[in-house]
Amino acid sequence: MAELQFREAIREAIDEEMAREEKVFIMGEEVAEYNGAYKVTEGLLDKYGYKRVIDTPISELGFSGIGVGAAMNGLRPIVEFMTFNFAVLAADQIINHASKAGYMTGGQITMPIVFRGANASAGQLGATHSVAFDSMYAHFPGLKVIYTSEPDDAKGLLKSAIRDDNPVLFMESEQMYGMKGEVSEEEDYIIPIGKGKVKREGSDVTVVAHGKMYHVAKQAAAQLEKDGVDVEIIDPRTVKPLDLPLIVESIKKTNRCVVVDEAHPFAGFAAEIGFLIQREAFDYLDAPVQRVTLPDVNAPFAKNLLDAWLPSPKNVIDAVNQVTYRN
Amino acid sequence: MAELQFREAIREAIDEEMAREEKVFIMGEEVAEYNGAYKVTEGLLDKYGYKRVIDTPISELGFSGIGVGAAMNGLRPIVEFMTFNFAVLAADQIINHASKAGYMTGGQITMPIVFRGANASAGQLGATHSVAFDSMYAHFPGLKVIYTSEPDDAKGLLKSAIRDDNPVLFMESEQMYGMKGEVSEEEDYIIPIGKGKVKREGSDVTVVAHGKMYHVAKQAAAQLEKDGVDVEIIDPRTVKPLDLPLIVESIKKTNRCVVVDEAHPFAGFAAEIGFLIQREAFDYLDAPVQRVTLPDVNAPFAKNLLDAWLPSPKNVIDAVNQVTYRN
Amino acid sequence: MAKKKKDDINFAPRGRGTEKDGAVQKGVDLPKPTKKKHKSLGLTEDNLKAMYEQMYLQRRFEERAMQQYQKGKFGGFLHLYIGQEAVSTGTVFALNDDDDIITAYRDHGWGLCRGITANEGMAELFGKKTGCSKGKGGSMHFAKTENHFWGGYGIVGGHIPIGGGLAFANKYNQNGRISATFFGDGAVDQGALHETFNIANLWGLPAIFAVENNGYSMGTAARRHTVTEIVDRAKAYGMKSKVVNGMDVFSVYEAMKEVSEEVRENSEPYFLEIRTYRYRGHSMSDPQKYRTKEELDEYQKIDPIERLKTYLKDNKIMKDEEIQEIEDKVEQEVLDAVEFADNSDFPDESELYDDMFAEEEPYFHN
Amino acid sequence: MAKKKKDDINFAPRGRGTEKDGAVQKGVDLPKPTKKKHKSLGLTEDNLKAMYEQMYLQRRFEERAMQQYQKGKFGGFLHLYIGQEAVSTGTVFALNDDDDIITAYRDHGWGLCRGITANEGMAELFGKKTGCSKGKGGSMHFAKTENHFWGGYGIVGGHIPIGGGLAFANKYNQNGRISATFFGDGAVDQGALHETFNIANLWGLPAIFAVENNGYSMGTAARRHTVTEIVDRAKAYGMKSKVVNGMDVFSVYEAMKEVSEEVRENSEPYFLEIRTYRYRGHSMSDPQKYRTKEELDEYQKIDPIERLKTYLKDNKIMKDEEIQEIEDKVEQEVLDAVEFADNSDFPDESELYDDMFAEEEPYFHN
Ligand SMILES: Cc1ncc(C[n+]2csc(CCOP(=O)(O)OP(=O)(O)O)c2C)c(N)n1
Ligand SMILES: Cc1ncc(C[n+]2csc(CCOP(=O)(O)OP(=O)(O)O)c2C)c(N)n1
Ligand SMILES: [Mg+2]
Ligand SMILES: [Mg+2]
Repeated sequence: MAELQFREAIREAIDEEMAREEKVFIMGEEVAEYNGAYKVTEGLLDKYGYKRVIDTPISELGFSGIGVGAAMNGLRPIVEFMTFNFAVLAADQIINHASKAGYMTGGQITMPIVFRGANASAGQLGATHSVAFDSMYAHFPGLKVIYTSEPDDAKGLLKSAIRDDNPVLFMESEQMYGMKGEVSEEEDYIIPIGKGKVKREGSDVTVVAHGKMYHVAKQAAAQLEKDGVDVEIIDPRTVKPLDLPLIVESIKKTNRCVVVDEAHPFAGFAAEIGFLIQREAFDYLDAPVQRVTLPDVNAPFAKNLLDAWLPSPKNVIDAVNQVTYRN
Repeated sequence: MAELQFREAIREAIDEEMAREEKVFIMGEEVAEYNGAYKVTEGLLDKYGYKRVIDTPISELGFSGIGVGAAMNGLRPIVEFMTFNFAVLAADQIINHASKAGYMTGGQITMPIVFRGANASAGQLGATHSVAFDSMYAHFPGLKVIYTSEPDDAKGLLKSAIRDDNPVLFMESEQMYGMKGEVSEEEDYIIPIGKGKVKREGSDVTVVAHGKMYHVAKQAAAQLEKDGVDVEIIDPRTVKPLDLPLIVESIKKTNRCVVVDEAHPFAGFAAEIGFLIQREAFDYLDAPVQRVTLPDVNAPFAKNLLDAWLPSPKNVIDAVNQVTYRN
Repeated sequence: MAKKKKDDINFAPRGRGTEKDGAVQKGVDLPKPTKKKHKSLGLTEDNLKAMYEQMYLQRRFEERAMQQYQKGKFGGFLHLYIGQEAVSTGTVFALNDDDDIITAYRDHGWGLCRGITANEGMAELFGKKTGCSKGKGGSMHFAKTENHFWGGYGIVGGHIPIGGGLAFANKYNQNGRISATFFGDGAVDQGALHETFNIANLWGLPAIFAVENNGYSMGTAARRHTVTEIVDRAKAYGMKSKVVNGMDVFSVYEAMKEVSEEVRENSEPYFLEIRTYRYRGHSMSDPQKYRTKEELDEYQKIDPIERLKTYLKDNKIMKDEEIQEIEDKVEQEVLDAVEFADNSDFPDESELYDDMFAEEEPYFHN
Repeated sequence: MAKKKKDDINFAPRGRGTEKDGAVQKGVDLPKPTKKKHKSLGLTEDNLKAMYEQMYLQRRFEERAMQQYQKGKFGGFLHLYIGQEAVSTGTVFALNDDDDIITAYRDHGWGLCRGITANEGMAELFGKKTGCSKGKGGSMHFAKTENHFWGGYGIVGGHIPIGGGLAFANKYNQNGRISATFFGDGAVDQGALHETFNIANLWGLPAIFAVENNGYSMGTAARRHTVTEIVDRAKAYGMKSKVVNGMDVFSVYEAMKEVSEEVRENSEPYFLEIRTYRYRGHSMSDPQKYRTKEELDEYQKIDPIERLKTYLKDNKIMKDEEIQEIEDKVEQEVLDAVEFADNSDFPDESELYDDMFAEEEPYFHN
C-alpha cells in the first residue's frame, strides 16, 4: 500500500492506462500546459506530449462531441470537465449521443469514452458551481456512473472505466483531491465497476453513502459508536451499475437504513436506494428508510448558510436516531 | 364544459394570458408563421403579430437564454421547445440560470418564465426523441414542473404557470395533442400549481400516474374493475410542488400503491413517490410500493419493441396484482 | 400572415418589412454549375453510369418508401432527400471509400450511396431486424460503419462535433482519412457548429463541414433563421470556404475532389455551403405553406437526375434504352426491397435489451 | 513543456511549432488609444475626477479584498479585475444610467461602478447579510438590479444570451434602453455566443456585446484557445464591430459613446473587442506560469489609473494634493468597508430558504 492523495491516485490511473494503450488520450480545459486546474493531470503533458494531453477551449459541448466522435472512430478519450456543473452545457452529447448512438445503429458503434471531473460542492463557490450530478446521469440508460470516496477506489475504478467499452462518467470531489489514503500497489490494480464495499461493519443500522458523503457518514458512525450504536457503512462506489444485493444483504442484518447523498432530494440517488430497499427488503425493515440530502435549495455563498446547507454528521446521527427510534 | 383537444386547451390558456397581459409573449421554433409544429400556437401570430409570437432559429440554448434575460427585465416569456429532448441543449439556461439567478442575487431578480413543449415518447421517433424529462428537472431546486394528463388540467395549470413569478416547466405529450376532453368554461379558469387530483376513487390500491401514463393507468383500472379490484387513481398533475398529502391520504385508505411513470427507473419520479410513501405511510403499507416505468433501455424504433418498451396497462395490472398479492 | 403597421416592433428578420406579406423571396441562389466535362473532372463513363444509377436509386427508394409510409407500413418521421441526390452522390464519388461520412436525419440518400442496400434500408424503415440498424434506428438512423458511414442523427447540429471527432481520430492515427460532416441550413444556428469550427481550426482537423442548404429549416426559410450568407460563417474562423451548386452532381464532385485533397494534404478544416433544394415537405405531415408551387417548379426544372440524364444522352454516353435498363433494374431492386422489408421479421422482443452495452451480460437497472 | 519532434502530431493551436518551447508570444496587441482630449469627448473636469475616483476605488477595493481573503475572512473564488478598470469605468460613464449591464464573474469593478457601495461589495465578499446580494452570491454574483446592473455570472458564456434577453425586453418595451454584455476572451468559444449573435442580428436587438480580451482564459493565452482575431467573429453575422484599447479610459468612453448611440438609434447589435490586461492571477491560487514577468510589467507600465492621473496633472485639472485627497478618501472608504463587512452579521440560518421563490410561502421538497 502506498499513501496517495486522491489526485495522485486518479493521475496514476490515467498515466498507467495511457502507458498501456496508445489510443487513450485526455482532453479538457487547462489539462495540459497548466497541468490541470486541480493538478490532477500534472506532468502528463511532459510525458505524453501535445498529441495525447490536450488543452481545449471553453467549449464543453464541442469538445465532448469531438470526444464522442473520436471514441466512435476507434480512440479511447478521457474528457475532463473542470466541474460537472459545466458539463450541463455538454449534456446533449452525453445524454443524446454518447449513451444512444450504439443502440440506434443496432450496435454498430462502440463508445469507449470517460467523462470525468469534479462533482458536487467545493466550498463557497455559489449556486452554479455546487451541484451533484451523479444521480441525474444515472437516470439515463446506457451510462455508467462512478463517484468514489477514497483514493484506492478511485484508482481501481478509473482504470476500469478507461478500459470499459461504454461511456462512463467518473466523478470526483474538488475538496477531496488533496485527501490522502492507502492505495494498493498491486500491478495493474483494477476494481470491477458495479461492486460496492462494506466500509465499516456494524449491526444496528445500515448507512449507504458514497463520494464526499461517505466521510460524513464515517464521522457520524464514530460518534454513534460512542453512543452504543453500531453502524454499518456501505459505499456503493458506483452509482450505476448499483450493487443492490450488497445493500439488501446488509439491511437484512440491520433492518434499518439511512441514505446519505449530496444531491438534492427530489428523485435523487437517495430516493432510488430508499425505493429499492422497501421493494426488495420490505419485510426486513423495522423503520422507514430515511435520507439525508441537501435541502431543496440552491447553494448559498455565506459560510454559515453553506454549512447549514450541507449534510452533516449531525444530520446523519439524527436520521440514525430516527430509524432506531432513539429520539 | 366545452370539449377541446389538448392543443386547443393549451392554446386557449396562452391566448387568454396574452390577451390579459401585454408582457406575455411566446417564442420557439415554428411557433409563428408555421402555426406551431403541432399546431398548438395556430392563429396566434395573426392575432398578436410578430412582436409577441416569435419564430426562433434552432438555437435552444440561445433563445432560452434570451427568454431568461427578458424575464429578468420585466417580461413574461413562454419559451416553446419542439420537444424537451431538444431542451437538453438549453439545460444550462434552465438549471444554471433560470433556477438560480434570483437566489444568487439575494432576491433581486424575478424570473417569470414558462418553458413548455412536448415531453416523453411519441411513437416511432427513436432514442433521441423519446425521453421523459419531468423528473430530471424536478430534481433541481427552484423549478416547478407540470405534466398534465387531460385538457382541463392543462388549461387551468398553464394559465397558473404563465402567471407564476418563478420558472415553470410545463410539459405536454405530442401524442395527446389531439386527445379531447371536457374543459371548464369558467371565465379565467385557474388551477393552483401543486394540487393533485383523485381521478378515480377506489379502495383496494392507489395508482399514482400523471401525463400520458394516467391513461395507461385508467385502462388498467377499467380492466381490474372487472376482476373485482377497485383502483384509486391519483394524478399529481404537478410533479413539483408535489401534492404528497393527497397521495398519503389515499395510501392510508388502500394500503397499497403502484406508481406508473414514463421515465426510466433510476432516480425517476416513481422512485421519489415510492420513497416518500414508505417514509410517510410506512405503517399503512401492506405491500412494498411497486413501480411501472420504462425499462433501463433507450427507445427502440421497431414498432413491436417500442410497444414492449412502453409501460402498458398489462404492466400496471401485474404490478397491482403484486401489491395485492393476487399473483 | 399578420398585418403589419409601419412602426410595429417585431422580432423577425430585419428587413422583412419590405416583403409583401412576409412572403418568401427565394429558396437559395444557386451558383453557376461547373463547366467542366466529365473527362476533365477525371470521371469515366462507367463512373457516370454508376452515378446515374445511384441517384436514381436514391430517388426511387424514397418514392417507394413514401408509398409504404402512406400505406401505414411504418411510422415515425420520414424525411425525404428527394432533390438533393447530387450532393450525396457527387460527394461519395469524390471521397475515398474509407473517408468518414456523417449526416443528419435526412440520411437515406447518404446511406444508399455508402453501400446500405435497398433491402437493408427499406427494412430499417419498416423497423425490421434485417435493417441496416437492426430496426433499432429507423429512418433517422441509417448507418453502415464498416463502410465509414457513421449514420444519421436526429438532434439538429448534434453530430457536427462528432464529425470533428471522427477527423480527430483520423489525425491521431495518421491514417490519411478525412471526415465529411453534412448538416442542414437550420443546424448552422446551433452553438455546436461554432464550438466545433473554432476547435477544428485550432487543432487542424482534417474535416470537411458541409451545409446542405436546401433553403428551409422545416417551415423557416434560411434567410428567416440565419443572418448573412451561410458561407460567411467561415470568416469568423479564418476558415477556407466555398459555395457549391448542389443541383449538379459534377459541381459537387469537382468541389469535393478539390477540397478533400486540400483537407487531406494540409490537415485543416474546410467549410462548404452546398446549395440545393428539397422537393418534398420537411417530413410527411408538412402542408408546405411556406413556399410557392412556382418556386418548387423552378427547382424541379433543374432536377439533378434529369440533368445527368441529359448529359449522358447529349454526350452519347448512354442511349435511351440503356438508361431505361438501369431504371428498370433499380425499380426492381426497390420493389424487391419493399417485399424484403415486408417479409422480414421484426426484432425479437428479447432484442430490446441488445446493443445497449458492449459487454455480453450488461447490467440493467430495474 | 513537452519536447517536440518535428513531425509530431499535436492537437494544439496550429503554428505553435514556431514558438520557442510553447512560450506565450504576447497577451494582446493594443490598438492606439484615442487622441482626443476630454473636452472633445464631451467630458467635464468633474467627470474626470469622478472617473479617477471610481477607478481608484475599484483598485483599492480589490487590493483590500485580496488581503482579507488571505487573512481567511472569506473563501471561494476571488477573481480580481485589477488592470481592467478602464473598461468598466469608460463604459459606465458613456452609457445611460438605465442601460442594462451584465457581466461574468470578474464583476467587482462593474458592481462598484454601477453603484454597489464599497460596504455592500465587501460585505458580499464576506458573505454577510448586508452584502449587495445578501451574502447569497459572493464574489462572482455582485448585482444591483435597481441600478440596472444585472450581476456577475459564473458559467462562462452563460450570460451572453441573457444579455441579449435584456435588450429584447428593452426593444419590446420601446423604452430607449440598450443592454451591454461583457465577457472574457474565453467565453468567445462558447456556442451561446454564436447563437446569441445570430438571433440578435436577425431580430435587431439593441445590444452591445463586448469581450474584455485580457489575453488569457485562466492559463490559456487567447491565441491558444480561439482562432483569428476575436473581433473577426462579427464577420460571420455581418455585425458591426470595433477593436478598442481597454487600457485607456478615454478610448473606452469614446467607443462606448459612439457605439451606444448607434445601437440605440438603429436597434441593432454591435460587437466590441476591448483589449485589456489582468495584472493578477485568474483567481487566488494561480501560479501564473503561462506568462512572463516582463509581459506583466509591460502592461503595468501603461496602467489605466496612472494614465488618467498623468492626464489630470499634465492638463492641470488636478494637483497632486487633490489627487491625494481623493485617494485618501477612497482608502478610508475601503477600510471602512472592511470594518463594515467584518462587523456585519452573517445571514440568519432561516434565510437559507429565502429568495428561492417569489411567493411568500413557497414549497420546498424534502
Ligand atoms: C436540437 C433540435 N431542435 C429541433 C429539432 C426539430 N427539428 C428537426 S429537423 C428541423 C429543421 C432542420 O432543418 P435543416 O437543418 O435545414 O435540415 P433539413 O430538414 O432542411 O434537411 C427541426 C427544427 C431537432 N430535431 N433537434
Ligand atoms: C462553462 C464553464 N466552463 C468552465 C468554467 C471554469 N472557468 C472559470 S473562468 C475560466 C476562464 C475564463 O476566461 P475568460 O473568459 O477569458 O475571462 P477572464 O477570467 O479572463 O476574465 C474558466 C475556464 C466555467 N466557470 N464555466
Ligand atoms: Mg434545410
Ligand atoms: Mg480572459
